[in-house]
Amino acid sequence: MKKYLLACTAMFIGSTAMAEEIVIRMAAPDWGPTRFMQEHANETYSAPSGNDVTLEIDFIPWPNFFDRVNASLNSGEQRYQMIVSDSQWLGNFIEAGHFLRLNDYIEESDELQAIMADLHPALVAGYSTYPHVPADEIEALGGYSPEMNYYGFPQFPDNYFTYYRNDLFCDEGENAAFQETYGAELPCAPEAWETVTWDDWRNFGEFFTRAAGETLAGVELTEDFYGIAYQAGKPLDFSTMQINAFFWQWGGGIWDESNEPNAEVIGVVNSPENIAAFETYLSLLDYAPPIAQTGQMGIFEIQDLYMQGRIAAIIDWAALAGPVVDPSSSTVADVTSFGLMPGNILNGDLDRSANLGGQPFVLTTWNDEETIQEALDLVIWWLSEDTQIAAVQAGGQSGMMSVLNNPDYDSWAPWNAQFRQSLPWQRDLWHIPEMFEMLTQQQEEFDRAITGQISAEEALNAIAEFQDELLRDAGRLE
Amino acid sequence: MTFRKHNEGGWGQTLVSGAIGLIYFAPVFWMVLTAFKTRQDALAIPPKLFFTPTLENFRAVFFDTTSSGELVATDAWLYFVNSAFIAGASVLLALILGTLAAYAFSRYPLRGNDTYLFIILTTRMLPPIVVIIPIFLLFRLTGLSGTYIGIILLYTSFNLPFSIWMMKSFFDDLDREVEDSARMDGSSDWAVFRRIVLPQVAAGLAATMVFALILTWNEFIFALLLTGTESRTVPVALASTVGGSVGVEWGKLSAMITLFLIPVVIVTFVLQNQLLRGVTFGTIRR
Amino acid sequence: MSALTVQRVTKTFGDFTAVSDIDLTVAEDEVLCLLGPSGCGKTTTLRMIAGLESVSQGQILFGGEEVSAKPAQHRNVAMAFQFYALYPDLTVGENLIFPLAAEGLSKAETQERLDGIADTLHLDSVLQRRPHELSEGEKQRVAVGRCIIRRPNAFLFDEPLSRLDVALREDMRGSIRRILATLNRPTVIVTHDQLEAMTMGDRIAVMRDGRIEQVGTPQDVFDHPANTFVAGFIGTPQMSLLDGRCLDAGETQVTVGTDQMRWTLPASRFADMPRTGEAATVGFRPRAASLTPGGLALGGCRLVLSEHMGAEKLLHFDWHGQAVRVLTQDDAPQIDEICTVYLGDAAPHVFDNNGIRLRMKGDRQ
Amino acid sequence: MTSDMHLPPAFTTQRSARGILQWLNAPERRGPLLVAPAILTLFLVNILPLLWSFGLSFFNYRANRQAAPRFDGLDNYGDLLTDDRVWERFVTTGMIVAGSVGLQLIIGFGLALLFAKKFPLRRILLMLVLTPMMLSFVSVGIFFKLFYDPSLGLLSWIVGQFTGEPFAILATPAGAISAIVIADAWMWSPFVMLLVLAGLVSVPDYLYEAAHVDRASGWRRFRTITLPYVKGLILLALLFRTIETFKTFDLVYLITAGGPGSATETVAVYAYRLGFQNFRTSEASALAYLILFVVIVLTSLYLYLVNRRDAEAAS
Repeated sequence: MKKYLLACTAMFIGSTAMAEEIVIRMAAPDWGPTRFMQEHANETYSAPSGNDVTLEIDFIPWPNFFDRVNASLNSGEQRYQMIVSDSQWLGNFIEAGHFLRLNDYIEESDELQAIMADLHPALVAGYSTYPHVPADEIEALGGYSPEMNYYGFPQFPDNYFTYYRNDLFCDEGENAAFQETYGAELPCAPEAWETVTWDDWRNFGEFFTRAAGETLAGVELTEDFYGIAYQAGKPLDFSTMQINAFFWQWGGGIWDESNEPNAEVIGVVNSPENIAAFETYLSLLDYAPPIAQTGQMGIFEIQDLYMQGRIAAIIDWAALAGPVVDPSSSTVADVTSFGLMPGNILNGDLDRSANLGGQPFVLTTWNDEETIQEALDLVIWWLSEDTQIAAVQAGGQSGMMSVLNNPDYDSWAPWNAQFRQSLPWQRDLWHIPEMFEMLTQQQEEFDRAITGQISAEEALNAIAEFQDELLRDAGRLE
Repeated sequence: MTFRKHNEGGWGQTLVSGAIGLIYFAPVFWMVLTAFKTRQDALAIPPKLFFTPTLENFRAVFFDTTSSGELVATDAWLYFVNSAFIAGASVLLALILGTLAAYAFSRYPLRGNDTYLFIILTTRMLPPIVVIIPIFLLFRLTGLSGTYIGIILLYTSFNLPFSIWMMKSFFDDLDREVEDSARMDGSSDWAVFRRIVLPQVAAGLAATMVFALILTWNEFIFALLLTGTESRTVPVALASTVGGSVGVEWGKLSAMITLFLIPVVIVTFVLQNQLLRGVTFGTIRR
Repeated sequence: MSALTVQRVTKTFGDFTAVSDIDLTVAEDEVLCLLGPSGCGKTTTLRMIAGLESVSQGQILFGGEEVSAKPAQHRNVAMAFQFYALYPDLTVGENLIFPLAAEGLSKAETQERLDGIADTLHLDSVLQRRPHELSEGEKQRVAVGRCIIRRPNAFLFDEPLSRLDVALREDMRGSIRRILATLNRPTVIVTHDQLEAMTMGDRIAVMRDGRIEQVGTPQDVFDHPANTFVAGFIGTPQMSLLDGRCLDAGETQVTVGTDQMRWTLPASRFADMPRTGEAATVGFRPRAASLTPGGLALGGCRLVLSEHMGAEKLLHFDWHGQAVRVLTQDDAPQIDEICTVYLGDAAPHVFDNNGIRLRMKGDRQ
Repeated sequence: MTSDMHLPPAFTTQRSARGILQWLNAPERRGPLLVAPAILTLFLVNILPLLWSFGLSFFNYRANRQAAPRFDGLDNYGDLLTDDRVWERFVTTGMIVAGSVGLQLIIGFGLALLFAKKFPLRRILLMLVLTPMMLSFVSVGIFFKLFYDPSLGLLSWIVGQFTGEPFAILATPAGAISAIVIADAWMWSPFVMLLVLAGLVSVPDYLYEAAHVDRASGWRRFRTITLPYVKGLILLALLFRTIETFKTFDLVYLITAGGPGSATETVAVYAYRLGFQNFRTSEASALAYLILFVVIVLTSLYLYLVNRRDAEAAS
């Protein structure tokens, strides 16, 4: 209603009202998807309201992005109208009063409601709701529902899957040798990966780990070659993201923020399922490159090693897939295919749960009504079907189901099929402000286990104890 | 027939120093080499000393290719200009203020001279991370955030402790007799300072300038937080080559490092003869 | 022990020749003074003997053993530097015994030597002090002490007294002379003060522009200066040198003079005869001249300046554009007064057209 | 009337502007006059924020909370001192400081002696040795992390030539700490060399000549002449490198991120995590002032030791 009122008053003042000059300044990480957004906005965006609206993105290096945004917000600088935020940061900045609750605005805008309905539930859960509402409940409510608080929209959704060397996995000699020892076929085509379990993954690791001098697909190796690898690093969240997948796939899980305060930590975080899952995760590191022992094997290290042709298969983010098929940066660009991440047989069928990645973008709370409207028009423009399609074709990703189900979607990037099939399995880390402390401590304990200083159980017990005490202090646990 | 004077070494000395110098320089040499490599060559094992060089990385520093393929200039040249201006201004300011203060601490000691000096030193002892929020608020209240003056004043205050301590140790070492005799010939305090004292501490001035420049030129965290998009410096741009869709854009990073190294190398090379020129021209030592 | 020999030594810095082709020999117990104006190469020569400068050509021998290729630390020479070069962080005592470490003396011997030097140079009271707490005189004595405490192949002194006031210089000259006499080592002292050279040196080598003008005992150099430069340099107050011409060089008489004055001397006195018509210079010491008539007369001397030298007065006359100096006890005439200067019966020195002194019979050989 | 009121000369009414200048120019005011601009800059831009965060350390202020900060007195300090994780980080930092500063002094001094003599190509070679210091921590951190990579790194390739297997220096706590120390020492030894060289160059030649004439051995020349001259500058280098290395952050954050476990987590990284990741701003400030206190104790120890040795030597 308010919007129509505004529109009428504008008419009364008469058309002589000068088109106001509004600058929407957004803090964003400095990489492909945000550079595309700026370019595309400059080229194609013109504000439906007739105002002269420009989107001005302040590109900040990703490793220091949090420090800059955090300092800016906490100092009350009120510099940015919109901010690209990691999904886990939502709780912290919402409770600090920096991010704008959008329910009223969505209430009034059919387009925004349509968008909310079209967004994949997993992304609405991870990127927008706070307090966190799990994806299945959102699916049950169907589209927009005032019972939930909405904050963010997807700027770049992300999830991880398998990159593999199709020249090795489809080599007859290797396949014959593999069948002889493991009695199973090597998955050559991407579809073949839909039935791969972690046991198969271990066999690939064992089979393809070769010392310099041995032959691989008929070629003598000059350097050591390794079978498998996934993220196992101390910095940022480089082990939690993968280990959470194991927890969920083994029926375990992390502290459930959505039914605070009676979700338990002890007995959940260090449950037998979690311990078994974590032990499997650790055992699979034996076939990874030696950097795994240093606890520094992050998403970029396995990407580098893979692109230099030193690993048969790795599990990494869609955001990092581009350079792997680009000959100017990867020595294995034309022999790389993508498959789904292996899963675990849980209660009969293959569970492929994984931890959601990517970033939503949000509005800040200190803008006047007109700026908020202009920002929301920008959101509508960004999440419109043709903009999203252009984004995906430029190497980005979309969270809109209409785009994902577009028949040509899989053809726009070799890994789009895998991204699309992985999306329903996505679940996210906690969003509460205490996330930072829990993550840092958890990463440190995981790192001790990865570097062999302590056992999986000891690590999980230490984590459970710490989180239990922390959440009780924070009043999120009775 | 002849022998070498005690402070002259021949080519033998060059060999020894050369070998050690090259070992020490090797990592930097590798970084500069990487600037001319494609990514595959950069990470190749065994390491590639001989490869087909490419200038692609230097182009990537100054030009981006948009999705439609045409080249659009990046702000890199602006960052270099900012770095030069901010570092230059703050080093000079720190040198002037520092040297004057050091001369006062040495020749006109105040009551509690040492406590002042120690307090000046303590400003360097805190990890910068912790003072970010207060400095941020201070800059916002005074409207300095995102401005050149703000960051220059901040860097000046970072350089002052070293400049003051360094120059004071040189002033203390000087022989007062020469100054007194000049004063007796009737030259004013200012003339004594400018004509007698300063030339004798040229080595100190050079060392202080080199170190202050290096400290300011490479400063990152405050540049990241306090400079706006227009006054941003190169170290912040350097960090943008990390954490994108590929872990580290090794070529572009090395190219920026190489380009960013050149001004400091030139300044140090120019200051070198001040640095290495002894101060012994006949003054009677202690 | 043995003599110190410098054979045909030359030193060039780029295209500048600091020292050209000099020969010197210093006997075992002899003190040789290198005397000359600044920049004449005396210090460079000393540094070459010490091994602080390498030799461009020629050789330096200690007792017949060639050391030109050896740097200072292998020559066992002791040197006192013009700027003392005291080790700032050591006490006076430590400075003095510093060089003894290389002589491998026992503690007792070291202490003994230290006491000896401290006593002779009156340094006992300052042994614990640091160099910057000493007076110029004390610094200078420590520098000398550090030199003569040793038993080296040779002692070298670089302007040892130049920084002292006159009284101190007087006292030090005497005591150094006494000490050196007891040590019988070849000793070379560089100085620009000819009085210092005359008192301290057994022999003096007068140098100019890198060459040795004359080597001889103080008396020789004073009485028979080899050329006009040495004549003008040695002896205070300075000898008057009058440019003239050899008018007649007969068998019995030699007449030398200018258009205002003629000087006839018995030819028999000349060992070397001048040649008629060639230029000649006549020199006489101020003490040899006086205002009381007698002997050759120089008319028309206008008094320019009268200096009080304590017991005597030094009168500066302008004689037809040439300087004439007279040292006298009686009272001085008025400024600008024209007087006649008489040379009495003293025989003047006569120099040929190259400034070389003509030897007289009866000169000491 | 004013003359007998004993007003300080500057404030008597007849004083003209020129008088003020004269008053300012008087020698005893010369000291404060020259020092004022430097102290003013330092105070405004550096000391004021320091005091602010010092005050902060007595509250329970959390940067991401709207709640008004509550005065906690010394609780923050108490918690930190009783938290063994903090002691662990101080020990780690101590090891890194001792290792790195020690190595820097040795390498720096050695390099300085090497370059004190004049020899052909000296200036170019000196430039080569000075370059590591000219790099930013970010670039050194990133490249050394690659150098230390067991599969793609130069170190592992070189070691591999002898041992045949990949060498993962970052796998063990001891290896990780030495990796940090090597990177820091390599980067900052030229700083120590620069200072020592500035001292060596100012030693008058005739002292060395005298020592040669006195046939003093290399060691005695060094102890008697060289060392006293550069002692002041070595202290300065020691002082500054200790202060800077105690704040090691970038190298640890980039090369090991504090790992393996928390083996290389320095107090600066821990303060960053407290302040910036866990939003315990007051605790981070308190920890920073603990660091400040430790560094002050350390540096005053240096100053005391040297002054005592000076006093002893001078007595």
